[in-house]
Amino acid sequence: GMSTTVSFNGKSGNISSGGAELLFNNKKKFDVMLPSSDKPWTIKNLLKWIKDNLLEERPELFIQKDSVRPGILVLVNDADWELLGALEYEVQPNDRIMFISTLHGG
Amino acid sequence: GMSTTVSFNGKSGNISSGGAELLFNNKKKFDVMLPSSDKPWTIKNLLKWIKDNLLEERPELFIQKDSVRPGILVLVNDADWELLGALEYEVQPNDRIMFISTLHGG
Amino acid sequence: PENLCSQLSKEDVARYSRQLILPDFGVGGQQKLKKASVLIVGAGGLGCPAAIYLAAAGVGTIGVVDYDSVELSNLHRQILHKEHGVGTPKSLSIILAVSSLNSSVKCVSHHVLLKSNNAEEVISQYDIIIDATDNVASRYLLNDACVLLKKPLISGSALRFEGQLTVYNFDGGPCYRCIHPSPPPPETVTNCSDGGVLGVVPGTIGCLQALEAIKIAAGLGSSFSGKLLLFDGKEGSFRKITLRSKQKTCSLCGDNPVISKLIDYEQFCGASPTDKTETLHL
Amino acid sequence: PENLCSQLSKEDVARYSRQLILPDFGVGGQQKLKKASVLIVGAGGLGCPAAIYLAAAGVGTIGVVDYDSVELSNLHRQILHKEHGVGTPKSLSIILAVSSLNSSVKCVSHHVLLKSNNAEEVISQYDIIIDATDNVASRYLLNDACVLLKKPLISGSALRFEGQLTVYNFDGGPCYRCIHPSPPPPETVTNCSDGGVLGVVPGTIGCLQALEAIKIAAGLGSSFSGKLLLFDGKEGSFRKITLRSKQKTCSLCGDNPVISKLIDYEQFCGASPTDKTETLHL
Ligand SMILES: [Zn+2]
Ligand SMILES: [Zn+2]
Repeated sequence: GMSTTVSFNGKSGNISSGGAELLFNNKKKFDVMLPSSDKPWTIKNLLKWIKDNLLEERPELFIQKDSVRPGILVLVNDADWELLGALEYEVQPNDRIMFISTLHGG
Repeated sequence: GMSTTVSFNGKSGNISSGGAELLFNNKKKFDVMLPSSDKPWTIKNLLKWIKDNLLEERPELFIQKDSVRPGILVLVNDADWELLGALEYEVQPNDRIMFISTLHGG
Repeated sequence: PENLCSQLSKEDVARYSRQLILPDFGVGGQQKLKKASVLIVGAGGLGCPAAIYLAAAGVGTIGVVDYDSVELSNLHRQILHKEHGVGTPKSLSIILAVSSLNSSVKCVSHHVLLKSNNAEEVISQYDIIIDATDNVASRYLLNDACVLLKKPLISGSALRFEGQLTVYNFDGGPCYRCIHPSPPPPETVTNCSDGGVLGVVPGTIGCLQALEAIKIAAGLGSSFSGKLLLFDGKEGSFRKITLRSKQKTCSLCGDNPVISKLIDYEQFCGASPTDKTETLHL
Repeated sequence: PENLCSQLSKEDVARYSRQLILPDFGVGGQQKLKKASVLIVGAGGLGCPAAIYLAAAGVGTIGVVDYDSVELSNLHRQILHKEHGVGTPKSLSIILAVSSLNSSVKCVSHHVLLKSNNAEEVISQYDIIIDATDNVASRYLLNDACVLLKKPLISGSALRFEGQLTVYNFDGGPCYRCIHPSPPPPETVTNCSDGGVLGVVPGTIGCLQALEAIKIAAGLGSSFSGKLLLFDGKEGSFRKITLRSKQKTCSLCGDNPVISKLIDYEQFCGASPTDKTETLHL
């Protein structure tokens, strides 16, 4: 699969990975309970949390310079995260976050 | 198109027709405000209301014996109405009702 | 298990290498395809793409049923036929195209009009049935035969810019009669000759029928048992609907079936399976 | 307008009759198709279905670019090639298949490796470009050339059980660089040779590319400008994503573009467009 999803229900949520799922120990979907925090859960902070808690190995294939690496699209509820502020977007309850690997084969 | 939709927001809603839209004066989608009523808005009552208010001509191509004619599928929020009680289902605010004509060509 | 590779030839390994390295498919999936037999009923806009992708993938035996011959007006959507083949039987035309892509597939042309008196004999020879027909009577006939013979039925249809796909009688799911106990009034049925169709719409649905057949044959299950895909090509939209489950009251697959053999489908539907073409004058 | 029928021959009317009666298409749509030219870059798993459905529909001129020759391992997904054609140039192989379905379509085979020094010459001859390539360098090359030459680009891709589709540089929507300013690290890119692909997955996406090309050519617009279709064949799921709009900061199509001519895409991507096949040993 080419997508990993985190979707949030209340304080918990889920992540799904796409192509990216190879980095996530082959899991396509995560139901995640984010720890409560003083700082808002921006996607920037979420990426850090994912790196520390979900990525199995070679995190540089997913994260580069505090953002996702080129070739991965981040979707918030089926919309490109750039429409919502990208790294600065604050994750809301019930949001579904997907990471999509762009495909190039044909 | 093969679908007509009624979706309901609050007391209003919309209908979409599929294939059926030829019966609806070629409109694919209706945003509808149902009149307030003592009786609940079951799909059975809704069909009657549609027949009286939306159908242009030859209603028998849409409604037969108080139900939809064979070959039309009724969907409530992307689920077959049979899963929800069919004619007896009470339409809820924000419901999206679709009428789908089954296709047979190939 | 013992030497899973044994049944694939060296040429198979070269030809299907991109499938053999597929996770969840692999050598085991390829071997299952090679053993499988799929019957495509209808050599038209749905049957063409279905046949060629099944053959490409390496389904061992492919049967094609059609009683019509190729007409010029078919060629905008029936992509396996050829201009110089106008007038030849469609089932033969498909077999020729399929064989030139993959001669290792066993292809069988059934140049017959499938009816109550011959359907079971043909269908019983295959594992999986693809409904690529264009009329209501044939759809009930295939459904009833598949339920009686316990075969999964992958049903596709298309008209104008729209297509539909579902899988009947598979994995405990409903049959066509569970969803449609009564046939539509004949005057409400539009075929592609009368309503028109953009060729690539049945093209897309036929591909998806092949995909479901491959998944079922390879043991991966189907995504469309009890589900209906609605494709609107003009909108570029795909909607997946949840259908009712298998109905206990179904006259065919229910708890007390009243249909135990094939019936007269022309009479039942008030219309025949022939889809006669009128010449268009502009 | 004056005698809209004039440009369609009697044979055209017979052949395309099912499209001529289509609402929102009709004679006008057919005439626009006949005048249109579409370039398909890549004669592989995406290019084959795209080419045959464009030809079937009556697109006047179809160009096919590919520098490879047919290999046996292509035939599980590249359905226009033939077993006896292994070793022949793919672009030629497609042209032959297309012509046998519809000899009235003008077909042009471009047996070249598209690069910075020849891309504009080829692309400038066509109205609509289909990206049916299989590597990152070619995708940036096509995108840049299409923006510089103001052509819509219908981009498809597939890997394993999944496919993606979008339309760039059309109707005020974004280009590939708006979405992907930087290329992916080469070690993160998987091609079909290494990752495998089920043939009918690019088959489905190639059909949808043809559909969008037909809609654009016929003046019906596209459903995938600024939208991305995610197709998961194993799940049978289709998801349509809203992409960011055209970016003012885009280095190519933005307000202050810094790219005004084609660059060295192998260097830019750190990888070449050649997609070499390794033999699979089991
Ligand atoms: Zn049943
Ligand atoms: Zn741009």
